Amino acid sequence: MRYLPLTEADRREMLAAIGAPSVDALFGDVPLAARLDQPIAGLAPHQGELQVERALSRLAARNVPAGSCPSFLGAGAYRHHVPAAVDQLLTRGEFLTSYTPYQPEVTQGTLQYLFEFQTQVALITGMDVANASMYDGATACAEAVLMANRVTRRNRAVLSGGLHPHYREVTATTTGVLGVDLVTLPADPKGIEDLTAAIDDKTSCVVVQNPTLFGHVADLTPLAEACHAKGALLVVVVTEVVSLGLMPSPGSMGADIVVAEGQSIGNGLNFGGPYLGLFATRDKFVRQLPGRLCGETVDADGKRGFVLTLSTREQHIRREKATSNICTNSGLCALAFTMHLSLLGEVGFTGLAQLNHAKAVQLADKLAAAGVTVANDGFFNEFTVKVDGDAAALVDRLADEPLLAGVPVSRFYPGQADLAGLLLVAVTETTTEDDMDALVNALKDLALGGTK
Amino acid sequence: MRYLPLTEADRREMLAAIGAPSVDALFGDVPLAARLDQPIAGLAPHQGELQVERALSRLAARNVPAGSCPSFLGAGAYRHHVPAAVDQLLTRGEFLTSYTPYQPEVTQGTLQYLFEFQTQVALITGMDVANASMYDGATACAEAVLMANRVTRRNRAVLSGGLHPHYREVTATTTGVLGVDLVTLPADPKGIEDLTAAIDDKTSCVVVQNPTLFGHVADLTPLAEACHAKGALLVVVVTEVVSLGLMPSPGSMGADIVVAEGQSIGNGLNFGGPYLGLFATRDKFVRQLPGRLCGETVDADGKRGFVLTLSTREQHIRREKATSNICTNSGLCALAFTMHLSLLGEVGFTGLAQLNHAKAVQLADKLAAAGVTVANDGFFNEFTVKVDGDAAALVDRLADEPLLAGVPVSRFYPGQADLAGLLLVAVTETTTEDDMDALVNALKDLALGGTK
Amino acid sequence: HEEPLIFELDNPGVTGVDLEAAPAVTSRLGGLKARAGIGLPGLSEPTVVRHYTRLSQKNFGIDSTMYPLGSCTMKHNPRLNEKLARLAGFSDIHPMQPQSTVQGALELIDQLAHWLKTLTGMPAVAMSPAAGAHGELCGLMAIRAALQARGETGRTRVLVPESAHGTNPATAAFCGFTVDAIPAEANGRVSVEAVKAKLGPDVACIMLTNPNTCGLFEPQVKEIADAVHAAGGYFYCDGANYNAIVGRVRPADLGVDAMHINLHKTFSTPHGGGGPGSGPVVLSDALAPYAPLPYVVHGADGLRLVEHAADAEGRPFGRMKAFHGQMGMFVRALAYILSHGADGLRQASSDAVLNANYVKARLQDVMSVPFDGYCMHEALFDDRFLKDTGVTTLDFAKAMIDEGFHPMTMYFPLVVHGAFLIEPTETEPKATLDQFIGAMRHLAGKAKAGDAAHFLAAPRYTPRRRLDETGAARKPVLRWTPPAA
Amino acid sequence: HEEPLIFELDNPGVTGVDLEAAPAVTSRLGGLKARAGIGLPGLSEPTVVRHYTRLSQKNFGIDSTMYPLGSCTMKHNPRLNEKLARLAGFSDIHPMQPQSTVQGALELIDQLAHWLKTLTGMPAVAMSPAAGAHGELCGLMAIRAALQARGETGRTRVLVPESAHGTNPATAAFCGFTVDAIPAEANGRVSVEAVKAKLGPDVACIMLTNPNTCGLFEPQVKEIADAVHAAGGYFYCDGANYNAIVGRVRPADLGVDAMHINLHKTFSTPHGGGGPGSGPVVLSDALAPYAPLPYVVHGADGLRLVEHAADAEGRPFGRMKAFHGQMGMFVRALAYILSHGADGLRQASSDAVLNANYVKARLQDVMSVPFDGYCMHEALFDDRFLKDTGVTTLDFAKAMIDEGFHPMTMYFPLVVHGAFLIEPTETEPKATLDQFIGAMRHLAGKAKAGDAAHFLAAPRYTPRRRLDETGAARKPVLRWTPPAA
Repeated sequence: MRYLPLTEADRREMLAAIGAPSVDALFGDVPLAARLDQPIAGLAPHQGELQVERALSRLAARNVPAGSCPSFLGAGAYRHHVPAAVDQLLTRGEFLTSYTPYQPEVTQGTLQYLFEFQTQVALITGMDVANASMYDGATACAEAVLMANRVTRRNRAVLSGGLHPHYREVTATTTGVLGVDLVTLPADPKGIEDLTAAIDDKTSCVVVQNPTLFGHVADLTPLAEACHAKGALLVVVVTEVVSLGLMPSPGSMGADIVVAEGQSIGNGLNFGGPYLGLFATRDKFVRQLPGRLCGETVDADGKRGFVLTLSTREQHIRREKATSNICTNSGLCALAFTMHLSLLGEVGFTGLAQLNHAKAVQLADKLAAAGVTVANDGFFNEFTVKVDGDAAALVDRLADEPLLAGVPVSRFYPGQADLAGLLLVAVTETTTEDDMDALVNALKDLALGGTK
Repeated sequence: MRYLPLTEADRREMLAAIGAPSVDALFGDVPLAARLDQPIAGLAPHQGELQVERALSRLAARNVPAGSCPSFLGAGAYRHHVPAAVDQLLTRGEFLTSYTPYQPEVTQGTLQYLFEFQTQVALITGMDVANASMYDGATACAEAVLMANRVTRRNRAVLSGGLHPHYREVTATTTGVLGVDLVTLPADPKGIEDLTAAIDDKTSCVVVQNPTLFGHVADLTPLAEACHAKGALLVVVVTEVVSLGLMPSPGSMGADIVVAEGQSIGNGLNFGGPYLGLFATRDKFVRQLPGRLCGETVDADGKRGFVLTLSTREQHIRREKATSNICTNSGLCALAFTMHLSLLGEVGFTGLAQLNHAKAVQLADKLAAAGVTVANDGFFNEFTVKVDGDAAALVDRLADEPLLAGVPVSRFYPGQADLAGLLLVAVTETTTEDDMDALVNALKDLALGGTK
Repeated sequence: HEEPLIFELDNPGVTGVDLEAAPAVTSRLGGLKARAGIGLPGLSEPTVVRHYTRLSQKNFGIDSTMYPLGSCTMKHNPRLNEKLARLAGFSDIHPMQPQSTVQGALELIDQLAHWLKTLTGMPAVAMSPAAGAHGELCGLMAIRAALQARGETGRTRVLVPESAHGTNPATAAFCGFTVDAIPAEANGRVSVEAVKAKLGPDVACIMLTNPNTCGLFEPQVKEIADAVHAAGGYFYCDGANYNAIVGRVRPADLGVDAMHINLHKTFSTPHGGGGPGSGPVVLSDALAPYAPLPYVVHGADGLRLVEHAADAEGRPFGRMKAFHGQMGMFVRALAYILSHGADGLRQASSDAVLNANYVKARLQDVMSVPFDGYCMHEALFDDRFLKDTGVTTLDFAKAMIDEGFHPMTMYFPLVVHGAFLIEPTETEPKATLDQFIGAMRHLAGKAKAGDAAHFLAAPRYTPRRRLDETGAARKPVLRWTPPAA
Repeated sequence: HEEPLIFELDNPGVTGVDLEAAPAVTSRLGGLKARAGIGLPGLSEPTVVRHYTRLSQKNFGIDSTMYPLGSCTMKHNPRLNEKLARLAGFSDIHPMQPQSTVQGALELIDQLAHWLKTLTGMPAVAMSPAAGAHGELCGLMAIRAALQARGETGRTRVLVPESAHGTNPATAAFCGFTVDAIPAEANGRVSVEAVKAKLGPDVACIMLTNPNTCGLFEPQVKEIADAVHAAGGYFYCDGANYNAIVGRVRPADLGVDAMHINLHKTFSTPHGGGGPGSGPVVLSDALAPYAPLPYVVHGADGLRLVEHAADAEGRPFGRMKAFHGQMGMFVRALAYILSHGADGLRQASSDAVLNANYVKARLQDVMSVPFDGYCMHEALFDDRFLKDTGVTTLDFAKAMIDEGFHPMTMYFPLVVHGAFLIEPTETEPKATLDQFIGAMRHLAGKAKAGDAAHFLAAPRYTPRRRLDETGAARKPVLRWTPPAA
């Protein structure tokens, strides 16, 4: 067994040193009735790499990788090109097999990249500070509502109808047990909802996504002003973090808390996980932040160094009074993010955003030229297309080609007839003109009433 | 341009420090007529990772990977399973981007693995010492003949008809320019040649491969004795190094020099390169060895350490009197080899050899049962199959399925009618029973006179 | 040598990524003005590669040395698993792809779920929680949902032993419960009497870690489970230490209602400097109906994801995470399970326990052992052996670094003074344990011999010596800012 | 911390590889007895991973620091290229597969050949040589074959400048020629007069490195080529320094007949601790017919490998290597060429030359420069500035290690005393050059200030201090042997 370095001779020698008659004796505290003596039912004995690789490769082969065909899937997860250096550096054992940096003298590598990561997140969101990551954008969103409640000592949160429904559900699940009053606006496919009307004196925060699920983009400044006028916080959700390279930062528009899904930078699709929740806020709220924080300090020789800090907010010190129960976070995903963003730099990050947007405009123009209705006026790299009939059925049919045409809105809102014809279509730098033409042709046939 | 860190501002500042008006001025020694001012014809400007990856992936997709279908190709290159740890460790920058360890204080990592590698090669070949690698088995073979000439001060080498024809050709090319008298025996598909008869008092060495190109295995002891009786050396060539886990070592049978292709351990097929020449010999010949050697020593504090040694044999010191002109060798392939062999260990290496042999026997039995003629009595993991008609045409036809049925002998010996029906078939631990059945079925049809 | 921050390496205009030229189009940002001047530094690929290579060299990992962090289970991370997680068929599939195009992924989730259920003897498992603490939250939400379904909304108290991980009380509070601590017995265990004394009609559940954080198997676990059940409560088991008993004990046989499994601990997905983890929660029949969305079911056309409550058979309490869970960790965990197989999983637990007992046996004469008897996968010591030496557990830990080892977990569990919690794991060879034992004995001897100075000056050979954590918290500097001009 | 040899980590019976059970068959080893007792050590995967991780930590690489080894061209190795070389379509194809199944591989070779020919202006290229020295051998064999075809077997003398790499004379001898050295001029160049003085009817060729090993472009290269040609000889150009002029000068325009290209230097395939390299040789019309087997041609059914002389159009001189060349390096080199593109290749050469001149300019006042004027991609210094300091070039090199840099190439070329040959390459940023320059100035100052002790004690912070190379050679220990019982 390749992972187990002890021999039978070692085991005998060690048992002798322990003074135990057998390994079974070491398990003497286990109630007799609970001792498992037969092997695990149905599980084969240990297997070699070749056999395990074959078994898992067979499963992998039964999926259609998004990169193997034209793909327009987005809705909170985006297929971007990650430079090869990222994964090769990420898998260095000193990063991969290290733990949470509780012993800072031997984890300055991890701590320094977390400090750099926090700074990058603060810069792109336009905020003062960021934490060292959350599980994903949706859990970060839920934590943001809880934090807004702590800050404002209020208990009512307003969720936009442009918010990703999974984020809404996770927020509802997480805050529901604490009795938070959630005001959830209906789906807003046209990007016309009026959130200001929903703010009252009990409102702790308004949660708004930009671009929205449907791809609409907005200047959030008036909303921020409306929030602040009532003593509420503005929580801005970003599910496509690349948009921050082109759109005005949430901070510049008045956001108090920004949460985002960081997967787009450095991280693959991975069928939904592991992903990377970003969480940024204003300096004045820092002691209400959930999750780990890395801070700068000096060592015994006066040299700059980094440590985990403000841990009195955290569960391992504060126990039931912690700001969150989060412990393990998304460290390695944060490393991938910060490495990719370091490679991009100012020129690359803004260029990537421009390229994504320009390609999306190109596709929207092609669709419009083909007679397909694009519902959006403004958008970043994703927009809503209206098709005749059932978008989900269309997507399923095109999947056989294979062509991954986008995410039907009905997958989030089943049974809502007014949304059944809506398709979310995302474009990234990986989308080619051939890909676009394939989609345009598929949708044009429909728009013109043709059949395939 | 992602690999170039200078900005235009940097360049201006640096030119100012140099006192040069322009970069062009630095190239002032280039004759005017030879200065290239137009861009390189037909070459596009710099491209991103995504674009380059697409271009090369398109080329890759036009090949049939051996692992994607049943494959029985051998004849000097073998598809074995390389544990995943090998490549992940190999790509650590401290290994990958290091140079020849000329500064031993900062390359003890490279030097220690070379020392371990040399020991492993000596152990598996049954020899006293080994060098730090050659380009591949064929060039090592040529170097062995030259070394035997230096040792014996003779100039006549006898090459077995079981020797891989490419090794014979490389040896002929390399030694031909030096006027070495090569006695080359005809192809020996039955493994019955008598080499002893070819040895005379002028013979520096006999070069014999075990197993032979045709898969035959032999006890080389009598041949070694015959060589030594005439003052000649026995050079043993091993193209499938896994065989050394099961077959008696060349050293134990009296070899004076052992050269081998090390690709099977740790290294992929790579369409023929880079590969790894192994070179081992007796202690007494060590100062005649070609190539780099790593040796043990102590540092200023008396601690054990490693250095490149006996470099007075080498070109950078000895210039035209060097034992070889080799400089860059196969360091990284040697690292892959030594890592894989460390993972295997005694149990794994002998077990791997047994598994290869047992599977080959299984296929031979299946073929025989199906009425297909296997030419070999004894073999390791490769043997010769006789088919009716043209083996090359058969292989080409089966390639369309795809099934890579083996290497037709005619690819090495075109135009020899007596060899046209011979097919070399290799089996490794990666061969499944389904693979075997596919080959048996394909050949059975032929053996029974059927058509497909 | 010093490595600057990426911001200090900035060379404006340089980039490590080349992009194709954007097509010429008219921007459609809905009237928003394009952003400029974010402040990200410009670095070429060579500079980036060197930066992170150098940073990594300032870290210890399992790959570089023994890392006996108790409760964290720093065992070897098999490299095959990294390779398999990167197969395009797993890493390059979108969570919202049509389900017909991800049947292999759904089957992988289903297979892993099957083995988690089989190993624990439990009938159901919720796969989506992202880490251990997230799994705890999932378990407590399922309990809360079950209580609500029973109409027992008055059950708001959760019993948590003093020795528990901090996540337990934090999770209970995060889930709206009040926390009631159960004191530890003198022998490091939780007694059924102590539990019974706390039970009542307002108790929702007990959160019990087993093996517990002292590295001991709770001998009365079944009696405790029965008592809690009899009182109408549920038994949430913190599965952080499940790795000690895989293949030897099925939690179902101990009366567990819910238990999270840290895939990153038990099945060795890499810890990655603090995550990502994965914390599936196995559930009893009583809790299974409340498992969160989404989950995989066998349908007529193959496997299917249930994504909406309306499609669910049970009464899912909600959704934990944007998508379906930590797929990348699932691949690794399944590869681990198949690689070890039935014999290997049991052997791994056995060797983990053997290694810990060996360390304990070889150190107990020079260090102080708070609790007698065999331990499970962790050996716990306290700081009595350092009494009057002027050396603290922290000092001792820093001196271990100079011996080439990562320190053990210190000052946890809270129930012993100055705890040393040492978890060698099954992947350390005896030779390494012997070196470690030698170093620990050497240090214990040094401390007792009065050489406190040796400890106070440690660590000496690290990129940084001891860091001022108090100063860091007093005036937090949480990001780089450009130096004033 | 010390890392034992794998043999010292042996735990007999342990293995890091699990294999399926072998089918039960009767062995057919032709009467040979199965081997036993090889003596390989047994290590688990965790132990192996840690061993090589720790060994790697004892190395410097480009990834860890500036590595200005003159003539070796230690530039950044792009990571994309590593990824692409591992695509199954390149890494998992067998050299003897039917050619219909490897058309993409043949096209890759053909494309790379096209760019090598285009960049150099040469009509042909032999792709199979495995490294620079192997390429030299290929070139000289082609020359030998051409001479034989001309019936001029009496041309046995090869002219090699004193400043040449050691491989040049070694190769010439290895190819059966005698070597005749051309002295260097005082300005570090080879003069056409010196060459003419050596020419004669027995001269087969000149082997000239350009840019030469002093880092200088040979201004009379064309005149030398013409003179050699006029005398009936060929011009072999050692292309080790071709990286200085890619996109700026085509060797064909200098009269070159054959030149190897170190793909690992010019196109940055990784040096890997000493290889593998790849050394394709571009050939003039005069030599093209003699290119070795195998090679790719365009046929009716696509691309085709010519593997036998009988199928060849020309008169191939033989075969250099078992198969078709270093495919893995070809993939990386083509990726490098396409990534850089026409603008990037020229910019890379320009920046390499600029960086070297910057280093030279900033150090020339404190070190001693043997040859005036601009250099190409390498800055050469001699040890006159160390006169009477008690510090040698070697001592200085070791002190550079303590400053965090890999030393430059020392004592080469042989034509200057105590040479420092510094090649920064184009992938070092100015900030790093400035640090390097600062460190060199600091050391030069220290040496001149009389602090020889600082140098003699260097390096101080490495895993090993200076090693006894003389002792190693006097009584060679080239392998581990078990300690006597």
